Amino acid sequence: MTIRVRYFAALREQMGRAEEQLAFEDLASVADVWKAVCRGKRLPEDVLCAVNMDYAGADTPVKDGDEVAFFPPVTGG
Amino acid sequence: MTIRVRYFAALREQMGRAEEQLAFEDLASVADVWKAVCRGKRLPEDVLCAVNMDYAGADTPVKDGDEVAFFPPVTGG
Amino acid sequence: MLIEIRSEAFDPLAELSRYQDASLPTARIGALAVFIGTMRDFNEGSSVHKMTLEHYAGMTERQLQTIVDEARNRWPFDDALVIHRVGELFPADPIVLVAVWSSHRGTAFDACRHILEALKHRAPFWKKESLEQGERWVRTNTDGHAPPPSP
Amino acid sequence: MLIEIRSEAFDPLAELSRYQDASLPTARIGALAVFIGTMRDFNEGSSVHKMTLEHYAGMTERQLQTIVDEARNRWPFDDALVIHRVGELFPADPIVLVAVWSSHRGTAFDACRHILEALKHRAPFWKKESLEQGERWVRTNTDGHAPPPSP
Repeated sequence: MTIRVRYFAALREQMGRAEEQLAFEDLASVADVWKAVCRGKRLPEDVLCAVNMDYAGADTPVKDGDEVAFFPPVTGG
Repeated sequence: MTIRVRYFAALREQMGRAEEQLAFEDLASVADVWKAVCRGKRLPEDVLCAVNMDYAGADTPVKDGDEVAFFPPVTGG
Repeated sequence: MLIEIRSEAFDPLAELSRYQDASLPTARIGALAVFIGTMRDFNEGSSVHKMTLEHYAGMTERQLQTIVDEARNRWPFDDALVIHRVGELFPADPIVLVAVWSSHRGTAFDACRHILEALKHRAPFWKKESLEQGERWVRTNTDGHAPPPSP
Repeated sequence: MLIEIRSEAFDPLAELSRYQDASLPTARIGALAVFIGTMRDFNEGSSVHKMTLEHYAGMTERQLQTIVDEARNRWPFDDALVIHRVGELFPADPIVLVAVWSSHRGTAFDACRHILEALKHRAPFWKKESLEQGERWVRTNTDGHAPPPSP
């Protein structure tokens, strides 16, 4: 399966990249995606997640072709 | 003593005049002014009063030279 | 702070631009809340082709100043602009503009809404509507906090 | 209903005029509530000479549409206009415009304020401030319901 992972704002700078493609077989949830990109670390509480541009939780399931995004609390307006 | 009495909106039309000068000796309050102009009738609850352009009640005292106004509920904005 | 009674039609957005450009350090303020009320061509089931707004000159300005001062004591905003029409109005004519500038959005919204409600309840203006069947005085204001009941 | 993300400076009052003149039967509507947020030249005690607004293109539009739809279900207003800047901003540049037209003033105020608060909490925008000492990401939004604590 392939997952497009995107990072925004301060998290993008911390990760040193805006996006990447993951090709693993065993990514069941958003938490799994985070672990895959962060060498096994747990998803911090102050990182927000979206799957296909809708807000998602750590246990939201992911499937082949999904776009998963991680970002800090939003500060628009 | 002389009191300038003014009427606005529907009340002005009912009274048939926009203002008048009262010259009586015994006008102690807004209620007295109303009785003087309305032949002894009591001040109705839905008539608002002002003395010198500040909202007033029936028992607000009046003195020589005051401007007393009577009008219906306001409907601006 | 500017409070004006106008006897001629006015363009609220143009007035806002002009006031802001002339007197406000917008880079220090951050938030602007605005209300604009416009004459409608119907009310209580009747079509209205003209409205006459009467006011108590002198008392109106005095009451509006008190209302704006009270609001500013309660919500310390930076500036406010209030313009209200009197005279003969036609459908789509602006009736009232209330604008509040503040460094905080909550303050701007609260003060703007408060000034509008206080104006409607305390400023001595009266609306008379011209209908096909004749004229009628508007008797009371609608409630500002909830939508009117469905027809 | 129009929701736009702009990468160039915009004039909120001119946009409002244009939108209203082009698409709205103002004689049937009566009430317009507006919020305009502007970039300030200071924040949390530092002077800010530039701001960069990043957004998640696609998700932003989707979230804003959901927010406006939700608000309209709760407060059945007539129309709304939402414009938000992204890119490089300088002090006094408008950041956000939220306008709601309704036949009822309470509805216009409630929906306008709700859309603004929901936008601040859910639309994926991020502000980075340029100070003399360097850059910093804004970490959280201020509360919209009460004034910030005195300095």
